[in-house]
Amino acid sequence: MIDKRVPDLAAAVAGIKNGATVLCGGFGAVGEPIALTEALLDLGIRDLTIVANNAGTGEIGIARLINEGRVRKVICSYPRTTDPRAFEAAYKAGRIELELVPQGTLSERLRAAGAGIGGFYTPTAAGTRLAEGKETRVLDGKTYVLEKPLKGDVALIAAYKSDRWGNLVYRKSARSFNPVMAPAADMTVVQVKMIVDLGSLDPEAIVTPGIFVDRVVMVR
Amino acid sequence: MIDKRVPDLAAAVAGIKNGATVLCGGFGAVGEPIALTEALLDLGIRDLTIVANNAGTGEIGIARLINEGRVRKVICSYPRTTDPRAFEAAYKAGRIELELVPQGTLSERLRAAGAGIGGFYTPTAAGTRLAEGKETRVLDGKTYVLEKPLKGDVALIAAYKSDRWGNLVYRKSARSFNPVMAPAADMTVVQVKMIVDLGSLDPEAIVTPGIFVDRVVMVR
Amino acid sequence: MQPLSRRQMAWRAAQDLPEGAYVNLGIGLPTLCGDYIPPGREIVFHSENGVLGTGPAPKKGEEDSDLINAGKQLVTLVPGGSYFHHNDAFLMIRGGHIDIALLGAFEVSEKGDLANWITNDPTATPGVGGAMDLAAGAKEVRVLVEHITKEGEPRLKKVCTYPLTAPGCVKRIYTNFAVIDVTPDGLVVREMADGLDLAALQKLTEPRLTLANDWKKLTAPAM
Amino acid sequence: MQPLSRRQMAWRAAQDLPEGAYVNLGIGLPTLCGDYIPPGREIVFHSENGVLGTGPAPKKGEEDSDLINAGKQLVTLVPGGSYFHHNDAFLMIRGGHIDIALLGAFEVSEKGDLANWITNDPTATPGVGGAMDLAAGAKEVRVLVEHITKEGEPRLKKVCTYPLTAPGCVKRIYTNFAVIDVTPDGLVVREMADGLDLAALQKLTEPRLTLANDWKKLTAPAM
Repeated sequence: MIDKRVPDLAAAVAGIKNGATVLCGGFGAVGEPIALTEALLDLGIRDLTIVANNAGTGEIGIARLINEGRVRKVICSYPRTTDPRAFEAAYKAGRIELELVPQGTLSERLRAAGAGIGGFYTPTAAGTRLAEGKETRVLDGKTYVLEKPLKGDVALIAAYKSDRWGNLVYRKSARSFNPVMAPAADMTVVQVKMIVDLGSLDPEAIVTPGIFVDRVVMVR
Repeated sequence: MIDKRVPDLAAAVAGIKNGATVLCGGFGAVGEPIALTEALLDLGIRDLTIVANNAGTGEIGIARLINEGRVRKVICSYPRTTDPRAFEAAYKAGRIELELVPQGTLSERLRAAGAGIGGFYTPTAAGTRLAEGKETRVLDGKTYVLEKPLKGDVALIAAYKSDRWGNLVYRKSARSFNPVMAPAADMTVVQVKMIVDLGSLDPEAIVTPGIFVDRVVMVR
Repeated sequence: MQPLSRRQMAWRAAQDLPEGAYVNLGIGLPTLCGDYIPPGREIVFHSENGVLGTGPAPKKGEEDSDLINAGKQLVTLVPGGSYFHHNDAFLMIRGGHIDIALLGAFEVSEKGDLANWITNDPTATPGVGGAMDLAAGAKEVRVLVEHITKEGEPRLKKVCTYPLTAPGCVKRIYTNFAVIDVTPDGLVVREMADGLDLAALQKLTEPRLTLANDWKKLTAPAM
Repeated sequence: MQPLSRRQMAWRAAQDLPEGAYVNLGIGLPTLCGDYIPPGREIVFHSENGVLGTGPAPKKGEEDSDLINAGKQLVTLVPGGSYFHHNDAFLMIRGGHIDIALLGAFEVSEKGDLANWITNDPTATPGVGGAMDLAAGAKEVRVLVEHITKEGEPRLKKVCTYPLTAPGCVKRIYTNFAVIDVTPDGLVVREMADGLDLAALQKLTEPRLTLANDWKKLTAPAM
């Protein structure tokens, strides 16, 4: 029997290593897998690369990892979100590295990693500082920047409901980066508000099929 | 008031021109926009390029267009579907051109057109005859083929339900290429079985948001 | 002189959004435009965090913490709205499906270059968000910006002094003093605030301005 | 000699599909494997037309014309199954999310090159479907093929004579005579049908075969 449910947060994050590239879903604090992210602290791991749209809000989730010195680098589109004090302090002190990626390019690089695409040409950032040092190319008369896939060792995902196969549905704008990251890592771990019986999610409305999910933990 | 509903098939296909590249959704005859495709006949247009997974089944839809000499070229992954007699006859007689594209590459090229991606590197077909004449490139140790976007002048789509904004849901495997093609053309026309009130489709389960749709016609 | 207030600027830009348009409103000042759509006009607002059809702020007691816009403000969903993931949100942007992106700016050049993501302050934390995707991908980019800085420096430049968001993307500029189009022949003034003439406006603007023959007075209701 | 029937070949390949695997069954012979999964073993079948969790053919009267597999046969959906569009179907394939693709073949080379989409007949209409995506993208490719052609020609080749579907992708080959692994040291026979020895099997095979020390008899229940 396929059963991706795990009993607790410790089991959910077991095996994640020092130096891992960790994809964290959500947009700001909405859809952020806060419990999973904070569970990394108990693993004692460090030198993490965090990939997320933002770089932590207040003192929870990614911000807490940063405050506790576990994060070496952040790859994100917008570190200056609501209450970015943890990132700002670490960044200004030179304790953390930042790779700034336009939001759509971040999303597309994650998709490429999940979809087996080796690289793609995007018009975004062409002619700007964020394209410096990157290959550009004129295709059909328009200038594009070559971007590479961005793969995680692990993806931490927040969803609304799951079943034991790991099929996922989300709620409103808490969907955001979560379904994009689920296919883009070697291991995908999900925190959900509710686990339902297999077959009770509408097969027309499943957003992330279980094929992309390795572990599911319920967090109320 | 946004209202993409049109009264009949003639209004749905009005304005499509000779030589147009027409994306036709579906997989075989399932999810194929047969009424819309056949409505092209009454426009009197010809020299069409048809983009679809298959090249027509029996004597309906794309097959009928081929039989009536309206199709100059087919871009597809698998012309030898169930009952491909129309295409086979035209092909063997040299009356129709074929561009054969692996199914996933066809889908990704359509997505690229809809997503503003200028080109992408896929591992599919690397080292095979279908990559001959195409740029290949080793990225991160793996060989990829450069593929370009495939854009339609018009996309003909079959869906299950719509509202006046053109939001679409599909039924089971009739989804297939339809949501991929809807964003990939200058004009997207949809035949649906049912038109429902705005707000009655579940916003979590809309597969094709109306932003990709220009005209909707009900075909029972 | 009667420059527009920030809310009046938003009102003015909102009047130009046509029926049926798919529109992305940038964070800050542009977001206010949603409040001033003429009654009966149906416009669909896109939010890059995966919402099409964002509506006004929720009523007290009806807030849903899972429903925010790109500026991370609580919003609502209008009937016909839908949710999708980030990749589809940016497929819409990059693929040219957004009719109008109405963005804020630090500077705009006479060629329509847009600078709105970073200044030249080396101590500031940089952040780009969806700005470059919107500037490169929307069918039309319009800008909503105060004509001069607090220090009185023009924000309309011959060449942007700040790093670009995208070159040559801006088509129309709404300021508190004027409505200006970016054309192949340079900046053309379509509307000017009461009490301004071209010479006065030119003094507040770096590149050369041309006055449209059919220019109008820039007005907005009191608010 | 006791070669396996086509259904027995499908049975044999099905026994090796592990619990919890995501599996794509190619059109034709591989599709039959779905009928022979050992009871209690949960395997999720992927169909490239946008279905995860395809089940057996529908009962009479319960057919749904909107629910087909890649071979365009009517199927059912198991509890936990889901529908998605072609792009996500091929994201699963190309992105390495399919654990095993079990495909048919015209020829397989000793290096694991696969030829299964076109022969050298210039009068035949070509068709590729999802074969190249599956061969290039699945985590593991296994092949189900009759050992020799009707004319007695071996289908296991030193070098494929037909155009390739993908180079070096096949890991295991199930034939009516044997189960053979493609290894860096060449083809290794894991199982042989009753009445065959390596010399006899070698005569029906172009590249050199090695017999595994722990080789077994290839058997399947009567069906």
